[in-house]
Amino acid sequence: MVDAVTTSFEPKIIGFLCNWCSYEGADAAGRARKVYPANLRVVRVMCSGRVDPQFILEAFKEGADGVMILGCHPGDCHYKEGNLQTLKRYHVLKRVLSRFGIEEDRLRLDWISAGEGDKFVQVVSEMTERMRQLGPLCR
Amino acid sequence: MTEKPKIALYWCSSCGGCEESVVDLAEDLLTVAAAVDIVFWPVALDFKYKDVVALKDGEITATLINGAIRTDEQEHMAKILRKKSRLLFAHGSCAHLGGVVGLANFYEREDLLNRLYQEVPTINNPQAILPQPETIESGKNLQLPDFHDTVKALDQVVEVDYTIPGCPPTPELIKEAVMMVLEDRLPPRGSVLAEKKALCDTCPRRDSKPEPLRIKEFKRVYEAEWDPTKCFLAEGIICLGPATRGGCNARCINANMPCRGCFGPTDNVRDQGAKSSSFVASIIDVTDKEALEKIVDSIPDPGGLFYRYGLASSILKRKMTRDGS
Amino acid sequence: MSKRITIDPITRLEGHGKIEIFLDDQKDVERVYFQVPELRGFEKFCEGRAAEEMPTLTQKICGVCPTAHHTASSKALDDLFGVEPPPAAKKLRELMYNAFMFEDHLLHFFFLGGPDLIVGPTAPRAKRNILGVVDKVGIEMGKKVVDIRKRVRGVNALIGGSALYPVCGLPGGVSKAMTEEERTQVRVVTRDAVEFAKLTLDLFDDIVLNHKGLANWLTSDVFCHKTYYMGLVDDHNRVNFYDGKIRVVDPNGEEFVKFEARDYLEHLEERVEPWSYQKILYLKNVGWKGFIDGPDSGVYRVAPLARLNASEGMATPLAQAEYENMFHTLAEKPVHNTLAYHWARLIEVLYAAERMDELAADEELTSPRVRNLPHQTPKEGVGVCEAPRGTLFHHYKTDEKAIVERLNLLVATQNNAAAICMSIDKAARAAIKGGAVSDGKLNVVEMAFRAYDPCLACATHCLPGKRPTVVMSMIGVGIDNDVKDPRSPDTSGRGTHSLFGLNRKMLRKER
Amino acid sequence: MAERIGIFVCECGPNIKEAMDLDEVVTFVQGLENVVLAKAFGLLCAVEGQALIAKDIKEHDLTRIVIAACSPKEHEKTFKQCLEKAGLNPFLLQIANIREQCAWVVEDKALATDKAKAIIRAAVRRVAHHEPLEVKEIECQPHALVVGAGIAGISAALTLAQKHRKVYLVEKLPCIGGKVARYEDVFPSLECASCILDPILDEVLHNEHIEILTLTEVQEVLGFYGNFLVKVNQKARFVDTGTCIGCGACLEACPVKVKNEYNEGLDERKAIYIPYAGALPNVAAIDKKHCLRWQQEACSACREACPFGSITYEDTDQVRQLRVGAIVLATGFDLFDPARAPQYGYGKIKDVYTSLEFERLVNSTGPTEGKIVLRNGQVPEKIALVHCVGSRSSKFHEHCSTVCCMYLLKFAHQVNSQLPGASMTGFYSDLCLPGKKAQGFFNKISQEGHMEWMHMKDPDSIEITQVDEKTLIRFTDVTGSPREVTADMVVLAPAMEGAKDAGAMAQIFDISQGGAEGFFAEENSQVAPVSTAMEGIFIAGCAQGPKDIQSSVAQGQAAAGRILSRLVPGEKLALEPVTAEVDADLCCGCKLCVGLCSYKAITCDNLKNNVAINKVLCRGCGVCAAACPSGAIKAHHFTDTEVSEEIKGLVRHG
Repeated sequence: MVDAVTTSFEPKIIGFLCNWCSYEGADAAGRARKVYPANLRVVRVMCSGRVDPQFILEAFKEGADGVMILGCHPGDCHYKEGNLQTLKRYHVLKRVLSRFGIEEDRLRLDWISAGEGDKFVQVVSEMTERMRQLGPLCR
Repeated sequence: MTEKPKIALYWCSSCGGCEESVVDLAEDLLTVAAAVDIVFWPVALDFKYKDVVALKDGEITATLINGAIRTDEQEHMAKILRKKSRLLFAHGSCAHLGGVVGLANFYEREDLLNRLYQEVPTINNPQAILPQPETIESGKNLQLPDFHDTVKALDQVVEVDYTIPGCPPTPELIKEAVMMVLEDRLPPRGSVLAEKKALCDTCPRRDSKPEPLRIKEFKRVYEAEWDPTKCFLAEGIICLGPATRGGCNARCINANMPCRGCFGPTDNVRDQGAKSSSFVASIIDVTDKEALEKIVDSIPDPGGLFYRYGLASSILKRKMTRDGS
Repeated sequence: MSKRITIDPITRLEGHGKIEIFLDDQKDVERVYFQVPELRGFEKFCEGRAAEEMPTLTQKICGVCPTAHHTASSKALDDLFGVEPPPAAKKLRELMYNAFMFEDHLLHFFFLGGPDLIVGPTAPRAKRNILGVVDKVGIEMGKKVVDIRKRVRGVNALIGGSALYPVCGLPGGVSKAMTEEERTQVRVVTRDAVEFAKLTLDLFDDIVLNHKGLANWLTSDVFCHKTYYMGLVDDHNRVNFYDGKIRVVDPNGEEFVKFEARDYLEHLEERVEPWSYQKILYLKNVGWKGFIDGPDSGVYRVAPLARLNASEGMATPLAQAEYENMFHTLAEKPVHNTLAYHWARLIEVLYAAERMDELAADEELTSPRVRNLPHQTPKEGVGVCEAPRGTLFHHYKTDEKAIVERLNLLVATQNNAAAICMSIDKAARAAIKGGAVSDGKLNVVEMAFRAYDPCLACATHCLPGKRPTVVMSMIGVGIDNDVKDPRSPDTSGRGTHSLFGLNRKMLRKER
Repeated sequence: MAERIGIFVCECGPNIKEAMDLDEVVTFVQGLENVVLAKAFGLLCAVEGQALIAKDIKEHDLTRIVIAACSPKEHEKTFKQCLEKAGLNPFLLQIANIREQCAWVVEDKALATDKAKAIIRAAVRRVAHHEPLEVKEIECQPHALVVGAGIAGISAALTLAQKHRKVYLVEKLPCIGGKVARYEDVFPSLECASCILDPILDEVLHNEHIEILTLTEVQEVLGFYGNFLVKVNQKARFVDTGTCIGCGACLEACPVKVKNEYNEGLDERKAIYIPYAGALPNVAAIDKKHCLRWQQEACSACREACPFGSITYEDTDQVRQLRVGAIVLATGFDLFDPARAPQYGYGKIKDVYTSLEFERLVNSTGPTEGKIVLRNGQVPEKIALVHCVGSRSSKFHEHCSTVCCMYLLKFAHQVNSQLPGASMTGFYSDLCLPGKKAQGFFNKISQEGHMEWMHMKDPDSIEITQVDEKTLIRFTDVTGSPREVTADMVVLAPAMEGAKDAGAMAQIFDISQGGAEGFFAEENSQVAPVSTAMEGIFIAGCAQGPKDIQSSVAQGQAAAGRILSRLVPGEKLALEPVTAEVDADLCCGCKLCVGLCSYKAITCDNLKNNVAINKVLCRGCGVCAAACPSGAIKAHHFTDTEVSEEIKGLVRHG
């Protein structure tokens, strides 16, 4: 559903990036001068497992139109299994968010390793595009 | 002789259970009432609105307000009482968190009215009549208070000094709160006057909780019988005890039913529902996609369950709306 | 602009209501409006919730009669999942339910509506309350009231977890079994309850029936409406609070229809008035003809008198005798006088006590088997029970995962809504002439609805139940309704102190 | 009192400066709450830049610092030191990454400017809530744990002991020496095994720095390099090692006979036993599984027989907590079970043996005291030696076990010297003779004669059956034509696999196994062959892969070398300051966090009914804090407040 607003609308996206893989991945994209949408704002956490659902709700409340959690690929977590905790929380929270009328796509969980600068760029671009389609999250 | 402290009680959008909990003070209420002047209690006394207005600002020592805020009238009264009172207490889950009625925030005001007055199977309302704030019938003007789109907890319309939690609060807690005022030994402003720790601390089934706690499937209370001595979570039945402030005497647990969170979150938690979703997720013992989807889908109505009492005071407070209301 | 008299808030009832009386140029009553000004919309926000949460969720509609909602809801779940509770579970539920009816009815007779008759409709305001009642019936009786209510509420707590908000209801049973020791304790209470109920009826004889002035009220046309009556009856058309079929009799007492709860949609319909949040129920197959009585108007009544009118007797011996006695004394069936609700209510108190005693005597009560697990895929369920204030319907539609998609609640007082409006109107016309208004006269107007013991919290699924027990206890602490300054000496203070002390016992926290 | 925040924006030469309007950025952040100073500078990481920061901290007594520059991955350490020098706690710093995640990835200058503002605003809001953290240090633990007292483990232990390191040498069997101790001779030198091994074992047994724990298994490992906490369980031996001299009187007395696993089940032992003659330590042990006392029978035959009163039925298992800095896993190998490949007839045909069985057969301390005889006691005339049983196989293991060719040649030599009349047939598909000695050894043994070679098409193309009294060996030769040979005795060379309990070990030590063959995976097969992905845990000998004694010794010594070079006594290990902490006043003891910690850092005090987090074990991932339902766990430096302030800074207005 693309409505008139979205053409001019630029979404705000909060990304929680784990220190060891995804944040490195983002830096890698930077070092390679890979241009991607400026809509993303990054919060660095040691492990994606630190991302408390309260943070995500707060991001939506404070003005984010979309939220991403990016962590190490399963099996590569610097803290062994932190990313799996996030995976479980993500699935539960998604169902809670739908009750609040927040579309499923507004919360995205993905795995990005330190080497995957390209994937990072791709994920951010997809997310931004999708948020443009969904339009602003009204509060 | 020195003047007795003045006390006021008022109800907003509530069911009467909180009033009940005051009455349950029984002879303690007698002690209290002997030591104070009750200057306003519409439920019980004939003091009217004007009597309150007549009071000086801050003249009332303490006011207990129960019920959530949904109408202008309620918000207006809350503000007046705040002005007239030195101490304002949120009394019961609805004033504290929005309570069960806060669940209405998952829906639009219009949805409520339409459901009630047009959709229900028993209704016969061809002209789609809805109750109106003002009706003129053959020159007679009748008013009804309009009600807001969003249910609010008391502290969203006025500053609240202390909170007595629970649906309803136990008489012990109410008594203790009042005694704190009378004996001038109140804790720091903003305190919730119950246990500091979550329910598990005082749960009779505490010691039966396995370590680590891992769940492969969630059971709903109608689907299974459970060991009445074991931790509900260990039995796969979602209990909000870990995310809920203690002080209720574990009354539901003692009736062999799981906690639903009426005492609200503990001090450092801003969103009881979010924390509940987090801890429930963390005890899930599967990570492969299908199995995970399956077990998560088996949690009945996560939104309504985790926000049973706390929706109106949660971080998001209500359903996000297109019109931005 | 016509003169208006407003009674706001009306007192000594559960819930909030207001009465607007409009006078014509002769200062006679032209039109009376009975308004109920709020709602919370349980019908909507219970959608999407898990069905098994309904008994504990819907009871928050009202802090006064939660047990009624809890029970109707549990029964709706039985129906939804197609599962019969084991005998012990049914008996536990019914025991809890009758205990609730017993104490709630007593509450009304001694603290709310009763005083109108016991101390007299136009007695000074200060006397029209439990305090006046105690002056009249004596402190000993007062002690007994307080004590028996406390102990019966104890029975509630024992089964439900909390006397206020029971949590034991599950599809196909209850969450907790009863032990033999507990049953023994309960039996002591139920025996005393029966004795007390008899005592109360004797009292009614003495101070109401044997008092010409008061007795006249019971036959006065001011309170008379020839309406239909509805109530739950067992296989022998005897009154039952917990289960049975719904029977409706016409103004002449002939059976109009008898139906299963599940079929309620074929028989009942509601309408909306723009000046009230309360919806008004009427008999669908007679139709809405306005606020009028008679066989052509769909207006019907529920609650104690209606239940007795709509039945052919009581299922317990003592209550049956009282039942016959009432209809014999008032020499008509159905009885149309609204004030007879008070009498009927006491007969139900006796029935509730006797039924409790029967159940407590039943050894099966302590069977450990208190649940049957459902196996059927849920779809739709209706539950009904007789709340103190009338027939209560809970109706749920769910998806196959038992998540509620639609629900409909017909609550006790809604059934009486039309009749209440009519009663108030009629009483006002009779009481207020030429604009002469007095507290006593206005109270006559209030009496008209008070007899129904309406619960407006329920009626709108909304407002704070005004706690009559609170009225009582406040008097207990020496504050009189007419005396604005509570510090001023109150002659009745002493008597009420001891009364209050007992009140504590009665209301001590359940465990 | 309000914080005094200083913001330093790095131009990073042209990198940041040209990507955005820095003046606008600086003016904007200047106006943020608590900010007393904001300035841009050419290159902050340069000496001048650091000097500037230090100077401003002092001059303006700044209490919090935000540095808007490159990724924290680049220079956070640099700037932390800079704060420290200026007398500010290094954790009162927040880096705003406006290079990698802004200047370099946003083309539009205006957008880049906005994004930079937001990033810095977030850092400012966050840093205001930072708490000073202290980096605690603990002294590293120089002691080491060696698991497995075979030749590899022993070599590691001795090498460490030479540098006076305390070594716990843990062995699950009652005796040390591993497999080698059960060989008669070793290839290619054909020296007698005990002649080279016994002096080494003796050295181990009497080394003051080595504590040998026999009958002991590792149960749990916590911690990290320099600071491991290892829980071991030492099973009761029921014989006092101090007084028992291994005279064997008890063995005579014991009424219970069971198959002797130490002779590969070829003979029997008693319930109280010494694994094999010459097993060290030379002390008996009671096998609880078979001893009558644990079958509720009142037997005390051994106690009565013992002249030294060394029998201690009262013994119980002892659980010990060992603190070590590093660990060597030398848990050795087990043989592929030939019964899994029915084509070899093993277990069905009575004179088909595995190589280890044959080792015991030819061993003077073995079941036949070294005589090569058939089960019926007769001397074999024709002996078949079968290579690559289950290895280099399409059905079972792909790998070559590297030593089979050599030890089969050794067997040939042993047969030759004991039964000059016997003839031998070697069934092979390829010979593996690498290194400087192997080919010579082959040539030497070949010259001894009596050896016929059968070249199979591949390892799987052989079938051994029983035809009346004869054992018939059918195989497809290298040309593809079927052949038949008979033999009295068949010796199989089954593949080497990782020890049977290697899987369990891998779990306990949290390292991985290479594959189905069960050997532990090394950190890097080329340049880091004895270390694992788990820092501080090393592998040596056949636990790492099939190898001969020489290589096993080399690996054991290599592992020890790695430890000695890095784990220096007195060396300090900095503890992670970013850890989680429990507020005991809020913790309700729901214990949900306990199972979530990958480092077992959270323990529950059931008396106090709350949990505590071990600061040494915690790595600060914050998983527990996110899960704690009552907000009782604080994740330092990533507290709820700090993160939520950062979020607000990032998304609020514009």
